[in-house]
Amino acid sequence: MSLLIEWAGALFLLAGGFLCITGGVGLLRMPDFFSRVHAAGVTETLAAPLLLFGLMLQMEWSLELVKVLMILVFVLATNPTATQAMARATLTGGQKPLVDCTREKEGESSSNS
Amino acid sequence: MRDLFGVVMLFGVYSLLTAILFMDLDAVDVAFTEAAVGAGVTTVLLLSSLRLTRRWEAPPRHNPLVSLLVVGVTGAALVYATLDAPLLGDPSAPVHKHVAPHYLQLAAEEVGMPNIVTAVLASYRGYDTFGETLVIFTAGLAVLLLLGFPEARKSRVASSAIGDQVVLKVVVKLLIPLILLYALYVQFHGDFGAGGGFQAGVIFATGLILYDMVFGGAVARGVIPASWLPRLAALGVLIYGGVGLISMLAGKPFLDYSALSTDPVRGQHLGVLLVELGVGITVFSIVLSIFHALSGRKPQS
Amino acid sequence: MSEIPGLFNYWVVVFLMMAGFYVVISQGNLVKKLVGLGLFQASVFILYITMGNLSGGQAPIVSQGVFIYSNPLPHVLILTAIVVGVATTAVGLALVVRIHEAYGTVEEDEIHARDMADDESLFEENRDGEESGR
Amino acid sequence: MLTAAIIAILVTMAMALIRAFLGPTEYDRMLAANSFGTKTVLLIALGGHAFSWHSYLDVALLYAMLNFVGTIAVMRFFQNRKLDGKQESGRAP
Repeated sequence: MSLLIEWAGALFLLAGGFLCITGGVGLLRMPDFFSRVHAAGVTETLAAPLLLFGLMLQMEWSLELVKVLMILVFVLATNPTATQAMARATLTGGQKPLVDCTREKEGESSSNS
Repeated sequence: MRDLFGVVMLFGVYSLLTAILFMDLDAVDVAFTEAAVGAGVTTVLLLSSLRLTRRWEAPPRHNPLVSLLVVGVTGAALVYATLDAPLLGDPSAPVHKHVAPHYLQLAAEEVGMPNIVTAVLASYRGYDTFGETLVIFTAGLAVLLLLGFPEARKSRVASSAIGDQVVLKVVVKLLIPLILLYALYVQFHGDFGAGGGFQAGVIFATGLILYDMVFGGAVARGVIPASWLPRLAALGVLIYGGVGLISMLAGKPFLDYSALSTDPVRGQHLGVLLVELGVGITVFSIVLSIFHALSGRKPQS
Repeated sequence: MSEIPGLFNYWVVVFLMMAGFYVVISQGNLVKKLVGLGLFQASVFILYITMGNLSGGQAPIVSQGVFIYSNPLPHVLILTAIVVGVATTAVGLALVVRIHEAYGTVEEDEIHARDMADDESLFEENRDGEESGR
Repeated sequence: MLTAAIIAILVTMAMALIRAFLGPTEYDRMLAANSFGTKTVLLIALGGHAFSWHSYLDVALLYAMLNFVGTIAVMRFFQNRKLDGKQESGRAP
């Protein structure tokens, strides 16, 4: 059982780290703001809970665990909100998403991240 | 960088890095303070004053060579001076020789709290901290005198809330009680873990600043009227000084808390709690009134 | 990181300090000068905290099984200094705002130029007054 | 595994820092700063566990709360600038 928990923790941490780097690359390499906000927002929203959950699996049962859970809840609540609000502020601030000739609504996909 | 907004953002990132460094150097309390101050308040204050002034910087007119030369010479002199300095983490450095071992050994028995930083802050170095609190109080008064007391300012920028962002409002509404609760935890848990009056005051003020920013100044002013804030700040200083005076009345030196109770350790504990409360109230009201003063002012074209 | 030997930490501090110093003396914008001052301040904080660090030490919160603690005294000084630093920065910002209201600019050169112009016009007025008085 | 995760976070922090530095628009800087803040929370949580810092979770929790405030402040700055601009142009004497 403990081996299983350890393996699961390691798996979560690895997946979180991978997503984290993906988000970073997206933040750095994407062409315009809205795709960047999409990359950063989506990956962070998943990466942070994965990493924190992996950390929780590695820790012993104590008060600290509850604190990590609270951090998890906070990150999960604030991060998507901040991303959404930023995307909206940018859209109202006059920036328009970079679109191809097919006029898709790409701003929408970032605002529900 | 000509854009001062970018400068402010990078300064915030710098503060985050500093806090991580402090964590690594075993200074939890300092990292905590840096976190409380650097993440929210500094950015908010810099941005509010940026709103009142100009965002873009004029291109430089001087040759930077002279200042570079001055900086280079000073830096070289300082590096030369460090060659005699003790190595990092050296236990025989003079810093660790004088009073610090005394604090480390005796704080737990004399003051009766595990967090030595709080013990030193509020009890052994009570005079210093009283002075620092007064400095903060004076700085807050200076800002208010420069920018006008809140009562004198009738008109205000109509509505400065963040438009109609429903998601944001709901999340912030859930978040603010938790921030305020956490501030209280930090305030009263300071003797056992990291925290204390300074941090708690800043966090509490940050929670109300968040409320002000999202729901607009008029609503936030309904919670704590701006005219109360200078009085609250004075009250905090009064609590601090009053504790000192009580110990004087009991025949002990100023700010010697062992006079507060029959048991000296319990007296110390009570004194530290009261003093931290005073510090917290002062810091909270000063930070909040500085924010009101800066954000309530109308920019001039 | 405490196993990195030597004076490395001081050099980092000196570099940061000089960066702040450079911003303060070479930039004309008053807000930027304040940010530079903040940079300088932070480098002093780092200097104090590194001085208080002990190799193999723990945070100065008494707990069981720990015998080496970092020096709490620099922590106390810096803890209060950070909050005081914010308060003093706020005073500086308030001054900058007032300067902007009075002069319409926050650039040092322009303020200086306006001061000089004001002085000269005052001087002219005085001289005119004296001449007409004779 | 903790080490791998910490290295991943550090790499991401470096990338966010580069973005904050380059950032063609102000919004990019805001996004990068926010992302950097989240990474700081994660780094303090994981690093604190790895190096057994004292009460690191308090600091991480505080950052998780306050990182948000900075972002809101920036957005209000944009909003206010727009509002002020309108008022000034409407009321200019």
